[in-house]
Amino acid sequence: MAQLTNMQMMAVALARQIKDGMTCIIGTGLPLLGATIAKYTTAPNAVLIFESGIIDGNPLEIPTSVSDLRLALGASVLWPQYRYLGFQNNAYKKGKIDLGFLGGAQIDIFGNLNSTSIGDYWHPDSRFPGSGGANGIATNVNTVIIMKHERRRFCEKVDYITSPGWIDGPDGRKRLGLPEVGPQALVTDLGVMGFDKETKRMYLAEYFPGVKIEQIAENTGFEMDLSRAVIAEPPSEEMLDILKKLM
Amino acid sequence: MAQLTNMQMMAVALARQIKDGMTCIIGTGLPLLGATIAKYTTAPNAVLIFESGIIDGNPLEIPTSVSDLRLALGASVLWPQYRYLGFQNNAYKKGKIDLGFLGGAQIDIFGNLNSTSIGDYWHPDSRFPGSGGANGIATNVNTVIIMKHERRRFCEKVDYITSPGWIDGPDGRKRLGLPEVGPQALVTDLGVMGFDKETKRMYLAEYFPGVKIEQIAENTGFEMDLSRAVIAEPPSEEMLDILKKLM
Amino acid sequence: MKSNNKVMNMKEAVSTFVHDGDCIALGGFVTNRKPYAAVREIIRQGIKDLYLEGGPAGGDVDMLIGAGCVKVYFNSYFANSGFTEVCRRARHAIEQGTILWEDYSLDVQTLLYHAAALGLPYIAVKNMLGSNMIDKWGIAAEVWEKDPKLASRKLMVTSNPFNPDEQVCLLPTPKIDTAIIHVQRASAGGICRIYGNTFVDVDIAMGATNCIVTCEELVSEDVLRKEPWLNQLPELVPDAIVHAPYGAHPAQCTNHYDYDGQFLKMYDQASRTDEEFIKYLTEWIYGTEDNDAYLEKLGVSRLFNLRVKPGYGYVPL
Amino acid sequence: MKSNNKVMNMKEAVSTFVHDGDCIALGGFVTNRKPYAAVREIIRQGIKDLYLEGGPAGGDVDMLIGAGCVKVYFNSYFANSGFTEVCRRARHAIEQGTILWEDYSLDVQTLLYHAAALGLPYIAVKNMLGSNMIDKWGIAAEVWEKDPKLASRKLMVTSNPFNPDEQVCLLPTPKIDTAIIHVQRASAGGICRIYGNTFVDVDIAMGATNCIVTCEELVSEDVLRKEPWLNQLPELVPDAIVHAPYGAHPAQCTNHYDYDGQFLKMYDQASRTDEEFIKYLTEWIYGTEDNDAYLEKLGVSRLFNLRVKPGYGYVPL
Repeated sequence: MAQLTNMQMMAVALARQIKDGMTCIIGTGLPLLGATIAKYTTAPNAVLIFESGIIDGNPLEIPTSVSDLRLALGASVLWPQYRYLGFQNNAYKKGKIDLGFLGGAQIDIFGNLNSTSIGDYWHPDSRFPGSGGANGIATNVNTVIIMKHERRRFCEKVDYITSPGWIDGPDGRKRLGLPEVGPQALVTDLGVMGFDKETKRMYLAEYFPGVKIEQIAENTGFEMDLSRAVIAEPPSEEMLDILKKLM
Repeated sequence: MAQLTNMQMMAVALARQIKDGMTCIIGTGLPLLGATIAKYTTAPNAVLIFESGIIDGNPLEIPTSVSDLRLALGASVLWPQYRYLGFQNNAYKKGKIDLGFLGGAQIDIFGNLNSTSIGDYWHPDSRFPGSGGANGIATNVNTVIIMKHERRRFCEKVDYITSPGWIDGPDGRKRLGLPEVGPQALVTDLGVMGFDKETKRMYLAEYFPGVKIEQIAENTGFEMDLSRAVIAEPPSEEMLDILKKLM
Repeated sequence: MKSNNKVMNMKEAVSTFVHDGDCIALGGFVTNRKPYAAVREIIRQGIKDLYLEGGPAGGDVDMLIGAGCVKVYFNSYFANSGFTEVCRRARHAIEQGTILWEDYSLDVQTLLYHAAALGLPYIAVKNMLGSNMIDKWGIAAEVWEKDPKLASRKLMVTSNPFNPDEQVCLLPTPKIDTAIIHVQRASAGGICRIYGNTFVDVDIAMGATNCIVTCEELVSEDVLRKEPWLNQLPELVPDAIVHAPYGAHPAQCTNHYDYDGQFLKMYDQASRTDEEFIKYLTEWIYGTEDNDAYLEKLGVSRLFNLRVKPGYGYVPL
Repeated sequence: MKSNNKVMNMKEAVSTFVHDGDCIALGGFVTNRKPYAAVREIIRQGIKDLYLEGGPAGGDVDMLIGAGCVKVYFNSYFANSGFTEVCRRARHAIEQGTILWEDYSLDVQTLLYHAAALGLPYIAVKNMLGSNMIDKWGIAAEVWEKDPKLASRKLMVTSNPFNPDEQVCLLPTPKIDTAIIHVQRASAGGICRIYGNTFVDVDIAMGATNCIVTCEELVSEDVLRKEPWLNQLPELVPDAIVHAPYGAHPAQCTNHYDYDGQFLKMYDQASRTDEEFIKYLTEWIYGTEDNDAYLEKLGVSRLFNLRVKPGYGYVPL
């Protein structure tokens, strides 16, 4: 097991969030990889949907984007974008989407995400692509977030809220008119974070084999509850094999 | 020419409103017949569009409705209804639709149309299908109206405005927030009415061969300007032949 | 989470997803691809007090109203065009005041169903301004306000906040419990393919809480996944898939059959009086146990004669 | 009235329908069916001060910004995903403040284009509430108010008039002068057929005042009219039809070709610095007179190697 990199462990942890039969919105990058692994191993009946309008694709190769022709293979429909977003807008009323998978450049303790820019919005130090589908996903469905675990990314206050998490606690979303869904987990290259049922604050749930809890605390720019952490279970042989083929 | 019925003359007059190359919205019933005649004779390049979403159909038989499979033959697209209505909503800004053809049960001097009910709306003496696509057409494009010329249908005040004409004069539509298009002509079984450029009031433009002007005045329930009326030109032999085949 | 097999018989689908007092919406257009087999089953089950979104309605709405299933009818049009210019049972019910109704233009109703599918809370349009659909409401304002199945009001005229000189009509998105559509092909899991015009079918299917799909052909998923751009609905949308060949009879169904003009003329007569209509219901609906029995009654040669002629797409003269 | 032949060459189409200061919108998605051939011609013609609606943008928007054609960019996303995670020229322009920009979520931008196609004056959504897209505007409120190419403001948060407890975000519909989309098949008169995902293409085509369509194949109208349910646009919508095989290169095009990964990697390098980017423009855009010359430069074997493998729909590993 020693040869598993943190990035590989991250992909495995991500794949574990997808239970068989779930319907999940998948974003570009690591979510695509995690979802493909899940589909090949523990969740062959997961339905993967994408903001490009590709619904229930069955990729044989890892796609480079959510609009990649590799994703459209064996899809059930190729919706125009507005159809997809309508389905997503109605999802929280109908419970038809289980999870959305999001990335970001910065996160705070309530899971609010920045994927827009670092520094002053009008004179940014670093500019990123912006929301893409992330804001809509974060607005309408429960989410799993994926990020690199670095102190500069885990901030007291993000420079720009692109995708709302729990805002500032249990009443934050309701107050702003948002559907009462939100971040369920955060998967990083060091471990898996949960969000407390009552306070909606992030806590450490699992740390990957070989990672020390202190290392996680050092890489987190705010005070996080570490008391509930357990070591993450290593992946099965089957998952390992698939991982090696894909990564 | 004596054997031409008024209904046939009405279909001919209707077909004449459609110039070659025009794009026209066509409603069920007599408009469908008139448009088919036009397409077979003077306006082979007319583009006929329908609220069902059938665009540029090329019927070989007279369809029974705007959704009839007979209409879809050789169409350029079969749009979902919302696409059609979007195209129609934008038409007045882009000038992409030349005319819409409408029917109704009652009309007033400003071309306001009732196709909803006669008598009190909540306790109607006679109930009709309601707007269908008519209100949207009357809202967004210049129209040609088709009706039987009867005194009870040509009223001082219609019992219910289903499709707005010029409302109450030249400023009526603007005041209510409506696009500044409106009724251009009214074709009946007795003749063709126009709407005055200044006052937007209906006037008699043409009467069919065999019809007397007084007969039209008697069958009109309001005071209409008859001073500009000329006799309608009889149809060509070619149009007559087609008419006999179709009616 | 999804179930991979949504196939039910019509009895089960209707009794599971259509209840007394529900708001339902029907697909198709006047005499084209109307979900008649489901309508007949709703009548057989004696479902009452429906809030009915008819869209461009024909005999489907007329039979439901005539059979006493409907409490509120949201209308934009009702005709078996070319056969019955004003559907007679619906007309009678409105003239006698035995149902509540509300009038819209077809454009607005289409857009309201579309808004439901897009998850929009309300829409702003120019349509209906200057018409009595704005100020003469079929349903009293107090009823709109009190009935939990209805929005707080029919509509509101206001100015565009981005352009205060412009007037707009705001309308709240309807809350549809169950949509019923008839399609040509569906898989057991729920992938749907419609050939020809789709009308408002995809919108009501996606805007409603539940969706019953009846289909001409129940086909393998693989066939449908080979050309996903021809499909309209993924497995995620339908809740029940019912195999109902000729399920749109007496309406048309692209690539399959034309309307049954003889039947529509018979219905025109049958819907003239209460007595004749009860006879019609007894013979053609209560008297047929299910869609199979209905088709047997029509007979093989009648059904075969309705099949469309390739190249035309209908039964030419 | 319509003209029956809308075929133009790219030079003519762009010079007729894209002017300095126009608001334009581009179809496609990131690295899929982007109208690159038209983008290259806009750059060749040195068009300036564009208001650019990028949708889910990639190198198309990046090149236009890098080449100095853009004054205002309406953003929801810009990446050649898998090759360049943040498009470098656009990023540079925002970081240096050489363009104006405004941020939206992809959902909202999609819906705004859709609203334009539906003729709706504005939309009400829940998306973007609770985000800084609501209160941190890229373009100052005074500019929104004064610039006649813009609506009076970016957005407004208010309560749903039919349900005052519910907050909604109102956004005005953009006014797009010209949409540019690349499709697989078009007739000379303007009927268009897109295979695979349609993204926002139909919406921008119908929402814009003018529409340029570039196509892989110019086909006879009869072929397209035989299966009208496969077509998206009638003759009434496009204003110019330009035959541009491989017109989406280096992006993908369903049924035709995969993306050119080698080219996208080269572009990733070329877009890192001003110097390298100028070299890229000089070699690949200014240095090629038109799409034919661009394709000649790529060469036959490279183009043939990009052709999708039937059954997969892409070039498998």
